[in-house]
Amino acid sequence: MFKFAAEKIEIEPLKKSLEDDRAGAVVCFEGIVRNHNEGKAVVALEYEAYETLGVTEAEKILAEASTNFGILNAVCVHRVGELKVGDMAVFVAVCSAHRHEAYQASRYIIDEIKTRLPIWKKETYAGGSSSWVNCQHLNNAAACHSEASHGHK
Amino acid sequence: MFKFAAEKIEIEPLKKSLEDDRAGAVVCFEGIVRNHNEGKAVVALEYEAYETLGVTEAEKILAEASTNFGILNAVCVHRVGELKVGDMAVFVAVCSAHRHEAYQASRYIIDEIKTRLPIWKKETYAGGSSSWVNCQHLNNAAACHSEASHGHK
Amino acid sequence: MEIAVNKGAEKDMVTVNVTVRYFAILRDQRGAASEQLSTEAASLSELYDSLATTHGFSLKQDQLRVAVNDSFVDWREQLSEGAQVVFIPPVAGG
Amino acid sequence: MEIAVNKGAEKDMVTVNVTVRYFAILRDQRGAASEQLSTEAASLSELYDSLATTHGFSLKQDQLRVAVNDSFVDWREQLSEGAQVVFIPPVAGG
Repeated sequence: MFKFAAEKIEIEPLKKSLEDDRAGAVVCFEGIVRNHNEGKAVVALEYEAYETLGVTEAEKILAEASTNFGILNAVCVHRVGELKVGDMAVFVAVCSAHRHEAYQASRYIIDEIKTRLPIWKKETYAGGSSSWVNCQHLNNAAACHSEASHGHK
Repeated sequence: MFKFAAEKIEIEPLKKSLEDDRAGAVVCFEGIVRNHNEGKAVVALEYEAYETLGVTEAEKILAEASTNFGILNAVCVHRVGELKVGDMAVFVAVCSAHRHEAYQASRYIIDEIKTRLPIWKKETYAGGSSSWVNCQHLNNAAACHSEASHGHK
Repeated sequence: MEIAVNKGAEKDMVTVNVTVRYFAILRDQRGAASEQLSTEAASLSELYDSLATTHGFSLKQDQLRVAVNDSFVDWREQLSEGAQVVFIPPVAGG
Repeated sequence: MEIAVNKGAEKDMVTVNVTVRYFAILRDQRGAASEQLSTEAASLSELYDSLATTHGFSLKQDQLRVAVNDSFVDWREQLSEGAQVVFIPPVAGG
């Protein structure tokens, strides 16, 4: 199950939904808003998503993880809207009979979520400038939304 | 921080203790009592630990994870006493700036905990037989604590 | 322009009505979250080039993906009447 | 026996008092969580062999590790007065 959340992610109900007597391992990943990115002090950020396509693509990713690693269940929630330092931006929980599959599936899911889902992040830095992460380029900084320019991650 | 717990592991205070503005990733592992092990139905189990040595060795493991992977912090709690199916036996939480280190350190910690800590598990099976896991052998089943004999995991 | 006319004559150039939705930096640069267009563009690729010129989008086509009706599609795909088109800037989830 | 006597004569055989703690299957097989012993065993290895024979422990020495005073040590280590010895069966944490 995947969903976007406009409010704080509550993880207990998500983990409850995974409970299974066959489960021997649960691996949870929490992506948290850091106070810095690529050397700059981040004070706030905003996530924007193309939700209909995002949900479809995320459900594909979860199904792939299930098929590839033989896990019992997986759930993922991604925040949209304004977040501040320390807020959880994304949560992934996987349960499986043994730990190896749970770790592998968890890593697969978050890596694919970050690469494939239509979600964008606008960071606001100390000093007030802001930037759409991964969309700014040294070569055409003048065309960018802010003076901040930096390379792809 | 490592400790043994005789009661249910409460994960929220443990995760609170890890909070750090530099953290971008938190990976949590929960080892859960499964309803089966090596094809046999497990109804209950008991963990016994040599606690003084266990704490020393676990703190070494956490320090190694910190040094090897450059994480910000890690915490681990292992249950002792009687557990039933679905109970959490071990909890590991790691936080780091980026997810790669958190996954690596989490996996390292649980793998080493399982290999190096003086903790023993006695499983009770449907039908009432019981067995110290990893201590029974096909060649000397007569000397074992129960009729159940099976190989090492 | 000559080329466009020739091509139109050869290919039965058609005008289709599409909706384009904009997200993130494209929304900022367009100053709108969506627009409805009548276009003669022969492909999604042509449509983006034309809009990028008009609105001064900073992203090159090879930095984007494109979706039609909530599915990722190929840039060479033709436009169909009533399509909802989304150009997808480099993502940064997680 | 001859050998032991010779060895004792060469090495100044000494008797030391140690505490042995038992866990898990060894505790079950010993029927006790600990015992105090006076032993002339020259090493931890000799001590385990002697106890295994007396109590019928099923585990071979190469399946065990050994700790003295809450630290893992080598089986060849000699016993010191007042040592707390723990034989560590194959573990199964997590």
